[in-house]
Amino acid sequence: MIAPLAAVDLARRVAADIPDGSYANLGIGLPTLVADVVGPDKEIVYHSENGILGMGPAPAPGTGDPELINAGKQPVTLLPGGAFFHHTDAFMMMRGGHIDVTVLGAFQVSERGDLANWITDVATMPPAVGGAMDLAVGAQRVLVMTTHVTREGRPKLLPRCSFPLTAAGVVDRVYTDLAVLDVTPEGFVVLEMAPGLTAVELQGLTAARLSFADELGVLPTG
Amino acid sequence: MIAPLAAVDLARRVAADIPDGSYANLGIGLPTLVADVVGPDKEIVYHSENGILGMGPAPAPGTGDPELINAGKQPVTLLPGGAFFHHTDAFMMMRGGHIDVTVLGAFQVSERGDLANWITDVATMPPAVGGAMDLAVGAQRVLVMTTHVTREGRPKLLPRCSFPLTAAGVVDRVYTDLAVLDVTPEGFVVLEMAPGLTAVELQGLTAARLSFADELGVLPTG
Amino acid sequence: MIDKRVATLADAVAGIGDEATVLIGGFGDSGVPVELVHALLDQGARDLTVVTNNAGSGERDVAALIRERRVRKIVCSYPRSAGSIWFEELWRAGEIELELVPQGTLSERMRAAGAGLGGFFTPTGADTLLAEGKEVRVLGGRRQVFEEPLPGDVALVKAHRADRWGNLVYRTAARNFGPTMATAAALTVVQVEEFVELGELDPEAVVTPGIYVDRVVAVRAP
Amino acid sequence: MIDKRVATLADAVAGIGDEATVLIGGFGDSGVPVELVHALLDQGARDLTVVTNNAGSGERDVAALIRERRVRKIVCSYPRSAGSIWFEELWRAGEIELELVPQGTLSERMRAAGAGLGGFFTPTGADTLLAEGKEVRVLGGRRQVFEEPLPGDVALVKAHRADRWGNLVYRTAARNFGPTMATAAALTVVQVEEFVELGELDPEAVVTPGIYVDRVVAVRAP
Repeated sequence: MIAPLAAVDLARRVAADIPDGSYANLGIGLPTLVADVVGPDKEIVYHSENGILGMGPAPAPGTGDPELINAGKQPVTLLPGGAFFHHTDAFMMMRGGHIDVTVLGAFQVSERGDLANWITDVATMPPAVGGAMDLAVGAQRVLVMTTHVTREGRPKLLPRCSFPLTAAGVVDRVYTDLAVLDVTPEGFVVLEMAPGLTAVELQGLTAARLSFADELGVLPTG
Repeated sequence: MIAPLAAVDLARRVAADIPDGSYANLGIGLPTLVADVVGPDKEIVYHSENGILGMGPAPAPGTGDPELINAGKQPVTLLPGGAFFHHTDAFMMMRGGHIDVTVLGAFQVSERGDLANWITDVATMPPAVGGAMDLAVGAQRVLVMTTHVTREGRPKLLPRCSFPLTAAGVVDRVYTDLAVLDVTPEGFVVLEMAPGLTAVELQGLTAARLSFADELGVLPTG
Repeated sequence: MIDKRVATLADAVAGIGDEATVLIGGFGDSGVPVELVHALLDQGARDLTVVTNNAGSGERDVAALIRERRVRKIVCSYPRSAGSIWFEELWRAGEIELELVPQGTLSERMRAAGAGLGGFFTPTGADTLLAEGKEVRVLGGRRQVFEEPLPGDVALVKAHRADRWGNLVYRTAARNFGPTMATAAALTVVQVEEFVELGELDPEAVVTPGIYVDRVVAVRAP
Repeated sequence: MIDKRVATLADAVAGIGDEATVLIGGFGDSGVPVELVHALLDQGARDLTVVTNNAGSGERDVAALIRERRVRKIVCSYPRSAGSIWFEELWRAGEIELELVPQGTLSERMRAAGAGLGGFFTPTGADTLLAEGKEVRVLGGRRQVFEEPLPGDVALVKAHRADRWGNLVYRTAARNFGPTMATAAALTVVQVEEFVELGELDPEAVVTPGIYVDRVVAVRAP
């Protein structure tokens, strides 16, 4: 029986790969969990595309500045050492390769590292991209954090993305609730799998052809 | 007998054409005289390409900040309301058309408004351009302040410049020690002349063909 | 004498014409010049092109402009958010044109207008739907898209404090697009929470120098 | 734990390699990181490409680097000034290469590197010697020159104060090229007059956020 990782366990696994001293931008949704589980031994400077470095956690209810929000439009705080700057400067950090690592959600990732995370239905919903393309193209390291398959059970890791791309060839590593995979010139290489999962089972839930590292790790839970 | 204007009179004449409330950049050399003769009835904000708006006069001897200098590397002060910014932002003001008026020196000006004011001898001296091209191209109004002829008596106002250009077709008006001339699609049009000078004499000192305004003014002196 | 302060919101938006391109600051509900937008609504200009990050929410500011059929076209990165019902309704009805631009490119295009550039190449958007019809060139080993400057006829910006020269400081993440939009418009109109005397703002900490500002109106914080 | 402070000038310039491209701040004698340049002189790297506005003066800083035959090429806007004798001597002897760039283009090219752009078009320099061999295109009705980004391996910058995250503030016109160069180099090394505690710098007034800074050394004002 397949036991996918809980979101918090997945967040912990991602957090373990973010080095102390990193400048990081966490995408909206699932990736924001990562900040909550980074240990106190690491000092990580969080960037927000609306002009913040050194972003801290949400303020206590009823306190805080209503205009001090993150990219997801949620209230946040500023840590000592933080700074404010304007939008063009904020995106200069992203586009100029100054953000060490970003963690993004995804609809689809291809074995070439193509990322699709901004739109699925071009016809009936107005498209909206925000800073997704800037971040995917500009960050030094692009980590994707996602469920391994869609709610309907369809694979998200594909030979090619069928949804419109956010950026081509940018994803470095994918963290799903079933596995950790590197994107390499030879396609996806599985580094770790959820406890109890077999290679055959994982391949069965993945449209792209998988390779497996010689020493396969087990994704930690609980 | 031809009596060229004194530099201070020329500066006064230029100053009279700079409207109250202007953002102005004065080139190195002769043009800096203009700031000294602007009347107290006008508030003009001086820009310096090394990152200053609201530049004030030189500090009293022995006072001032040695790093607070103007584009000519002379010590200056900052007026209340002034601001500091970095070089790229300073040139954004120049190149983006935000400087209302600049006053520049010139080696040569052509009847098409081409300006040559950065280099005369390409072979034996290392070339140096500074911000001359940025300013000539970017300022809303480019005023040239110069002697009418060179020290050797050669014309500076020409059908075409023989020295390397700073920028093509940018000069709006030329103030010399003999005349004020507009650059128009039909070439130089003389608006004012020094007292006692005749049109024939002025044309004799000018290589470009001159037109004359219907109501010719007299350049004020003293 | 320079005094950019105007007495009323109506004075602040006077003269904005039909078919104007209006840059409107703000990211979500942070830094939106709400009162200026409502003044523009009262003022009556129509067939506007609005450049702003989001398409408004609920019934106020940009959403109200859209609801009143005053916006012919919107240029933005993220029109779809909780409560952007008016935009979605008109978009579905084909009554509003949408130009979707990656957020960093949106900001950089306005900066290019402010800096007098003819355009730039960026990797953001290459190989995506948003680069369709655009020139793509390989530069520095990456596929890059040519993007044009995006100037405004008018910018509506919210800042925190201003002096009579129009120098501005902002507050926290409300800064966002304001400083860039101020550089990119022919007429920059700013609402601030309070006026201060000339010289009260720290010249090292002025964010938008007054050269970019045309009119400032005080609107008390609600 | 992030701590970018280093103890000595030697630590600050450690590891700079032969043939490095070194961006050096300063305009005239304002904002020059004199002690860092002398540390680089002691450190020994050679065949350098130096990007800096002026070519040094007298026997110190950039002039000393040139005198010691450590600079293969200089990229600048204004190499010729009173006292730039070493540059002029080597230039005449053909022992140093000069790439002359208009000052605003120099700064904008470094910003483009920092912002991850592939290049930009500017009217500055069109129809002049400095556009020879460059692509020219008519954009917005003006002839514009294509300019490439100008990145550095190292930037040497002088600022006023820093905290352990590397956040910087500058003093008056000494700011000049520092903030832009800090964004454009792989390794940014800063000398400051004093360190302050994290949180002491006003987050609204930080000029260079620490994300751009790698090493900071304190050098007392002389």
